[in-house]
Amino acid sequence: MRAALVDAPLDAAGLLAEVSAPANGAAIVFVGTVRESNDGRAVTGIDYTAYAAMAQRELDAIVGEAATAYDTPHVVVEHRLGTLTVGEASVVIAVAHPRRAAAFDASRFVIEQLKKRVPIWKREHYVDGSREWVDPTGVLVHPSPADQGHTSAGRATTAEAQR
Amino acid sequence: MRAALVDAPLDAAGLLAEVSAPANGAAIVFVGTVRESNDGRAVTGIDYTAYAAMAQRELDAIVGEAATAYDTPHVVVEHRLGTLTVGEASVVIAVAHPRRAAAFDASRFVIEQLKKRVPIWKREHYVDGSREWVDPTGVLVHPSPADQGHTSAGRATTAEAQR
Amino acid sequence: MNVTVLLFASYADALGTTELEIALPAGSTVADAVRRVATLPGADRVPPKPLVAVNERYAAPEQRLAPGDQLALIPPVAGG
Amino acid sequence: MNVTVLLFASYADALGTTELEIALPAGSTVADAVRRVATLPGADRVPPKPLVAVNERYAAPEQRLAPGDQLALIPPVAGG
Repeated sequence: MRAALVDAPLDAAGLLAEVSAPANGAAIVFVGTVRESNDGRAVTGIDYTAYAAMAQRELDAIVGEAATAYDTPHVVVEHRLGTLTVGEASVVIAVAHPRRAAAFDASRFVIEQLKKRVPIWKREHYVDGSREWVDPTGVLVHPSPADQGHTSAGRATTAEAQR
Repeated sequence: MRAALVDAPLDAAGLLAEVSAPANGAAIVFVGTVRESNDGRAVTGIDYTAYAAMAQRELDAIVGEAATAYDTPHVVVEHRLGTLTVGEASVVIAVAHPRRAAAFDASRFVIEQLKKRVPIWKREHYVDGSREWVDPTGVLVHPSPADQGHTSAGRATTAEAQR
Repeated sequence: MNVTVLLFASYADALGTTELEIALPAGSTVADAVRRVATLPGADRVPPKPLVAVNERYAAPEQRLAPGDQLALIPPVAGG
Repeated sequence: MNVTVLLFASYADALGTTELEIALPAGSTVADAVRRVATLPGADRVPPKPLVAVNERYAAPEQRLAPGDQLALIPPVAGG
């Protein structure tokens, strides 16, 4: 059971090894990666930032809740911070369990909770050079100072609630 | 989209790389491993055998169905055959998709279908040296000739429908 | 007509072979072939209505067989 | 009493800083602190009722603050 915020590329195979144990019959590795497009716009990269202390606390809580709810100590999550390019992994979740149904459910629980409550933010870079904070709730996101081409009314970024 | 029966150790990281693509936001790797116990008996290893031609055909059909149902070409499954020790991977399924919900569902679809219809069998090795074919349907499995200590009535192996 | 019967796992152990040939009247079905196999020594350890594949596809008991068909008796599968 | 206010992502861009100190009357609540922040230049680009954490835990608007508390205004999270 472990959670970490990391500045270096994530190692999915390492996390898979970390949760492996002879009592387990199933392991699930979930990898979230930067997509080349979002909401119809071509994306070239993403900056991930966090309220690090609180994000760590929330991630620790989530893996603890998953371990209790699904009765396995083999739950590990790592979230990357910094600037990522398309295809790079932003989050890896590894779960192992004696039974596969619980492994799937625990993995799903961790990613859904992470997206709901961990204070991490992302700013997408677009092909036109602009950058915008992503707001999965769909309300207006205002352009950052680097984003001079837009008015302060910005544009609605409905983002993805489902990536 | 690919399915294979293989005689060598499976490479989960390789399958993850195989399904990765810039359009995808989520990848799921499912790894099924040999557990140290089943149905209360200590297990030391498992022989996997198959009706190879038909198993290949069914695996091909399953990944095709998953690709169609979940609208992604990024579905790969490998099942190992031969004698495995505890902790070794018997099956690896890698799925990637733009959206995580579909990736989870497609992964789950492949393993459930595989367990239901692909003609692969396993014979567990127990610490007492005996070996038995596993019957997930829970009806009587008769001991193999190597298993002299049991009567021909055998014992009920309810096995795991849920590993 | 002759058809090949493939046996696997516990069924192969029961009948002591992985493959055999049986001769059946023209027009015979999967169920007819299964009943023939049930008369062989050791077949008491195969259930009366096993899953069957014909030419690598699952087949219903009433499916008619053709000369040279490859029948397989499929024990309960346990992959994964 | 003084409390620290942490700002992140779009809220930090809006107010042009990641951290500030505000002085509040004793007995003030999270909602009071948020109303104070709303008077600052650029705060028109922060919603009137943002998510708030106090000392790294999500907090309700009516929660009372203590001197030295660390308040954080939390933009819509987008991890994963």
